[in-house]
Amino acid sequence: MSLSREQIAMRVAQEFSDGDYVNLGIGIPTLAANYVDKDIEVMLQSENGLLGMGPYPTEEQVDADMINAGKETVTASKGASIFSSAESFAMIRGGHVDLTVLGAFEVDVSGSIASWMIPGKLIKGMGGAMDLVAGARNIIVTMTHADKHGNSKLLDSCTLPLTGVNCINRIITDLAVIEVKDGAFHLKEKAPDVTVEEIKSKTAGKLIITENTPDMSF
Amino acid sequence: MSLSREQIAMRVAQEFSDGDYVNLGIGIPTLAANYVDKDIEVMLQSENGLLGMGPYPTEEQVDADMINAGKETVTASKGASIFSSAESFAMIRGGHVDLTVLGAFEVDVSGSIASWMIPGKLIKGMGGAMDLVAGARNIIVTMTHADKHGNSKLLDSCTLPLTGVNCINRIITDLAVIEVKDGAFHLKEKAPDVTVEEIKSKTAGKLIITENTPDMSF
Amino acid sequence: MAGFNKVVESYDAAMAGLTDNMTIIAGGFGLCGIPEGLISQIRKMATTNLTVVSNNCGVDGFGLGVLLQQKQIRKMISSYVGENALFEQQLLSGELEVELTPQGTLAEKMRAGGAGIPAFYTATGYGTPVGEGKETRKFGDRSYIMEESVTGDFSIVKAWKADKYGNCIYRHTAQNFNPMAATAGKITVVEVEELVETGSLNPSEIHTPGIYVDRVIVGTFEKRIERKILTPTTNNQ
Amino acid sequence: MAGFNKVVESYDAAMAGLTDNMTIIAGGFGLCGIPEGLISQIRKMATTNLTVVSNNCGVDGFGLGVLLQQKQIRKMISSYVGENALFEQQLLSGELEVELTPQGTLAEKMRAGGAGIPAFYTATGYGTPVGEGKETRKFGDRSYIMEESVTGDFSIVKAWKADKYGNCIYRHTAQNFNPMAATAGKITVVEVEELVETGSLNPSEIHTPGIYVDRVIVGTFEKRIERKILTPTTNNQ
Repeated sequence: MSLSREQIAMRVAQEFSDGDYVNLGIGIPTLAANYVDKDIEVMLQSENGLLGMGPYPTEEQVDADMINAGKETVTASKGASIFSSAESFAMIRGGHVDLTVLGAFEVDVSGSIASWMIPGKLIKGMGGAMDLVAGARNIIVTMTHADKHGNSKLLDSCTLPLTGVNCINRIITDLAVIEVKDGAFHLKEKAPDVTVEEIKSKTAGKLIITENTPDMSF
Repeated sequence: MSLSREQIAMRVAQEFSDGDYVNLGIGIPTLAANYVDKDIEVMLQSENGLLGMGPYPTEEQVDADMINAGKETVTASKGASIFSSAESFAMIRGGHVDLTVLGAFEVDVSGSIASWMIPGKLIKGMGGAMDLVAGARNIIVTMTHADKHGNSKLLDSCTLPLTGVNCINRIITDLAVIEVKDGAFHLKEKAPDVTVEEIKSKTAGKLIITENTPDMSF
Repeated sequence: MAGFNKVVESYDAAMAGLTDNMTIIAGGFGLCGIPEGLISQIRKMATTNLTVVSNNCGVDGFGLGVLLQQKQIRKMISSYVGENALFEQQLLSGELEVELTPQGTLAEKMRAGGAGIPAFYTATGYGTPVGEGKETRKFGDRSYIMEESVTGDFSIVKAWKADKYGNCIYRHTAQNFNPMAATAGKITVVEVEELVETGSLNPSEIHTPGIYVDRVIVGTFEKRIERKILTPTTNNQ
Repeated sequence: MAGFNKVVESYDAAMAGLTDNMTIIAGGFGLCGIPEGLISQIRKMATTNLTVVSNNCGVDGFGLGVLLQQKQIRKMISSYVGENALFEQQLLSGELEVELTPQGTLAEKMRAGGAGIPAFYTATGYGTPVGEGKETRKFGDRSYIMEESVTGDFSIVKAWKADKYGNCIYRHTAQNFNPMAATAGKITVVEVEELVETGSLNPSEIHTPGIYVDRVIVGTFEKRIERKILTPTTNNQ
């Protein structure tokens, strides 16, 4: 069985280390915040200008001046700081954010990512995604392994307009954990009950498999 | 009679307009702050990171954390703001300071200035002078018209290493007020009791004199 | 003697001098920290052919979206414009042009514009459509693109508190693009929730020093919330 | 679980990892806002061949000047170094190298280094010895030079208050170069007058977010005054 959104988020949360500053994109990445190991602390960066993003507010806490990069109402956690968007992206671009997790349409074996634009569809804009993938030290993509037509999203070379080049370190999909290095995808873990054959068949780009790929554990 | 330092400072103060943000260099420029017309307000910028520099402190007010760009103890005036040196020079470089007044060794007819380095003498550094002359909208130099050997400091072309090129608008010396434009010095005012002949003899660069040069008034 | 008193009493005075074809730099992120009254004034003035530099373009009927209704905007420089149906229509019909700019690059372009830095290098967008037609350059073993700064004829900014000298502080994440916008306009107008006594703000806590500000107007704000998300009350947070 | 607790208990721990030939970025302007204890620790460690990026080099016997006494500094990148006789001697004897950099360019080089901007253009220094050997370029009708950013192996910073997460605020003009220095070091060490409870600083008033800070140490400071000038007491001020 492929993983649910929540399971992907749980696996993403295992990538967090104690003391990490983490930027989580909209969707599955944001869910990962719910599964942080109780024994570690991470601080969430929101690129509009907040370091130390807390939970969503209660009705009483709602404040129009307190939102996250997804334009959702939010709170600040203990030890938070708030600053301009220029400072926020100085932080991102300067490599001070330890880990960024974001979604994508496609990733290729060189670690390039396409996530913001599908030609022919109306363009909404890249927001902060291009800055994030150019800036963070470690970048993880979460996405389904294949699109709804069964086409692989892990390619030898991205076909859609890029968000960034040679920047993705790791991909966590509904089927597998993949490391991207040396021009190939390296299968590190597979979803329980998913076969290596299925992962192979849904990975279009060069895939390197070592014996006895472990199952993800939750 | 050539002007005293105080008289030069008094004449400089006449250049201030109500609402001006002004950066005053060390020496005569700083003295000008004592002669601001009572009917106008100016705010002094100190490039280490203070907008709204007040008077020197009393013994009780002295604070090691409150200094100006000359490293002197100072106070903040009402409505002051304090910020980083990067912000301070963003302000300067971005053309937000209305007027800068500073000293110089030489100025030439193209408005270039030499003020920081005499070859053969030990170099102390330019501090913020190069940023100031590249940044302010209006730059006035105060200096004696000639050096102690009688050599003119107003030249066709500076001989010393430059601080900035084509940036000086006005020169106020112990003898005259000179406008710098169109590749020449233009005599606008002379010190009382100083002859146009003396000014001519002490100005090495191209000098344009119109009839009836008025005396400076204080 | 006006001195440093930058307070104006009417929106007409606040935006006086705005004409067709000008460039406006606007603070705000989504609907958070936007100069609501100044935007309404621009709508009232009906100036057209404007270039607007702002991270977003509001929503239909609120924020900068209201300027789309009257077709006052010719070009938007933004990072994300996915919230307005009207935007989409005008873009498809060719009435509106958009220059999509990564969010961090946009923030830095404004800061650089205000700071007298004409251009800078960034890795953001290298190898992507954003980098097309731009100069690239290697520093060390990494490739970068050159981005030029932006400045505007007007900047419109929303602050929380300001004194009459124009010293501003912003509230929470309503800070966002406002401090950079404040530096990058030939004329910077700040719409503020509360005018405070000059000298009452701590000098070291001022986000925008008054030197950047030309006019201050006290506004009233609807502060519409774009996505109100609440914490599940049954959870222990 | 250390979490975000960056407090170290000894100066040895604060500067652990500093070795010969490293580059140190130091906050402070003159003797104002300098990390006195961290400088003393570097003297104690006797690391040599250091490159120090700092607006000034202290005075003889205080501030960064103490590192000159032991000849620990090979190169200074500064805007003004006119306060030390020792500096002069070592410069003339060739033991010390200096790269004079305009004050604003130096501040911006540090900020750019911390912000991942490898280079920027500035009008400062164009046509002067500072511009020699640097690329020039016209934007509009003005000429600029390209300046590259600086980063360091260590940054040493002096703050007024910090919490254990490393969030810092600076006092008055002791802010100066400290915020930029804090961003530009691989390891940033902050020496602070007062450690405050995490959560007690207003998030919008924090000058340096803790993300830039690796270590925090509580110091005691002499805070020597370089030029004590008093207002004439007989005057009405």
